[in-house]
Amino acid sequence: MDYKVKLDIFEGPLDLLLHLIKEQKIDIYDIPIALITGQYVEYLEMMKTLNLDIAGEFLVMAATLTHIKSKMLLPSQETEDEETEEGDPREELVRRLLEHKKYREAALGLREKESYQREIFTREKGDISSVDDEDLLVDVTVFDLLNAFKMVMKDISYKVPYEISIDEMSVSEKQNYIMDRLNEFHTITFDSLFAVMTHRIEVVATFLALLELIRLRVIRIQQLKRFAAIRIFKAVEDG
Amino acid sequence: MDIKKGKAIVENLLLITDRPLNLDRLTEVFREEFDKAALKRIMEELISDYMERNIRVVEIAGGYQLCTRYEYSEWVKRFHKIDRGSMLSKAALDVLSIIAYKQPITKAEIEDIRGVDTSGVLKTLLERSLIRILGRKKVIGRPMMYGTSRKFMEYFGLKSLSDLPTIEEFTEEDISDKTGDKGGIQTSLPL
Amino acid sequence: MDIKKGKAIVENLLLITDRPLNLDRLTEVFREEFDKAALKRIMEELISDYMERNIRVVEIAGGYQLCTRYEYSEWVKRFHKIDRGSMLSKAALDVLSIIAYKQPITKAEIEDIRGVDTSGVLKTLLERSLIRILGRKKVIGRPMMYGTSRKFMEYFGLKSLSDLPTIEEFTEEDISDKTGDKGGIQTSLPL
Repeated sequence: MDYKVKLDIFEGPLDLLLHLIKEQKIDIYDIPIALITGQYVEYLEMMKTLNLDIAGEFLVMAATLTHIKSKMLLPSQETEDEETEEGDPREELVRRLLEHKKYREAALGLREKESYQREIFTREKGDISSVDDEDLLVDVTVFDLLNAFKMVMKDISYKVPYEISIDEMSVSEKQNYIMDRLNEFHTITFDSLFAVMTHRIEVVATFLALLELIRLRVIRIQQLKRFAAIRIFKAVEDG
Repeated sequence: MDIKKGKAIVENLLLITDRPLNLDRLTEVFREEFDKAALKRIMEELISDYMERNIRVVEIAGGYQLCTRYEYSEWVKRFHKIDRGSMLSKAALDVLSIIAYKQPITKAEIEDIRGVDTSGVLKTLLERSLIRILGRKKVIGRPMMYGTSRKFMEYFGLKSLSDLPTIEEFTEEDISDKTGDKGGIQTSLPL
Repeated sequence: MDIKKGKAIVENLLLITDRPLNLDRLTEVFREEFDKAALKRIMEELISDYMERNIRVVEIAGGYQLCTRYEYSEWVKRFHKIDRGSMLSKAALDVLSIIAYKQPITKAEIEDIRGVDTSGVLKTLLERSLIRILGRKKVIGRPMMYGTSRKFMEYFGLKSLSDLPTIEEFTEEDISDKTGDKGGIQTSLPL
């Protein structure tokens, strides 16, 4: 199970905090920490009520806010010296908020460019299938493949590992599995190959099977279009 | 060869290529005829010649390309029933902008700024070839460092990375002129 | 819509398609604006407008298409040659990845892995300086051993060879802690 807050508006705790600060027209350099903490926790409660998974980062931030609040409540040091040493407990949070806000705004700038650029078109790429096989330009390199695999492994790290040996889940068995699916569907995406898998050994075996099939030139790996998913095809179409 | 003929040839080359045509490649083609500086002038003239035309020449992703005019986009879409796929998610844009301005940058550094896990987003961005792996950082664990790709520039219509929208920088003094005790706030506090 | 705007839109459509654009298709797009006869007139005007330009609009295969001018064909061919050469073929990539991961390696060993002759590809890779000869192997026939070059690293944006994502690395970090069964998977890596 992917463990992530699926709220469209708040991508993370910093986003939520920035939202609260903006909504309350609060000076980011002088955050009333008790107020903000209260509202932040309220939001988390709301998420719980809505039965949303609350990602760990939100809870960490709640703890951070509570901690800052308690530090602020401590009787302040009287001498100038000690205050300098102690600093404002909010400082690090403010730094992170500003940093986050900066890239937030940059992202908005990119969004504008994206919207404009989507209305601009250039010449089509020639139909790849009509290109002579020797000249075939593949977009997918072995490096792309390894990167894609690494991402699959990262995803799967959330899942409960089973104690299974490589013998049971042999590479050749996975080769047969891939070929079976290709016989059925003509083409499959790289991701879909791993989507149903729950343990690492199985993923590794499948990836090795994939590499083996590429080596044997039984399958080919391509992107048909820019931005398209990595796709697996049989090297030679039958019938 | 005179500039006029050079321009004419470049127009023909722009027509047949489907990727931005860069000056280095042009310099290779025109070896004996024009050097890089001359070709840059030719490209600039061509861009300005095309101002009056119904299609455009643009500088993008370190190269030049013929493209449609914004005002006709409705018709182009109608003609082609083009589906550009969905726009990038908010999360993807956030991560992209951090990478764009801070490259090379590791996943941990990105997450430090965003405050959330970014594995899924990085995967999507790699799949769409908007970012690429630049190498490994020489720190413990040797994490991958990410940067933007040429496709990133094409996607956003940027000439080069310096074409990125400028962002407002803040200084440490803005936050506080006191040297703070950073120990007060940590990310691993128990609830 | 006036003829002028119609022509401008058609120019944009001609630009993005690489196949001949036929009148029926255009009639569909311009449904409410122009009928087939009007569009035919537009196309004829466009062809004559382009007479003065450096590229052409031609009627071909029952449709219309932008194309290069005959007198520049030498330059187009020259460009194509350079352009083609700038991308690696699938075969070249295969061989390159084998060399990257297994260097130093002989031609016979590469062919053993790929199952096909690689003379042509090796020649191309050497010409493009992506690989280099590391020496000769001390076996019968003393065959050349190949390895990747500095240009290889530039081409793929690698800082050093240790930046290559390796399969060993995936297997180690991803399964060692869970199963302790490293050797079982690493035995016969196809790369």
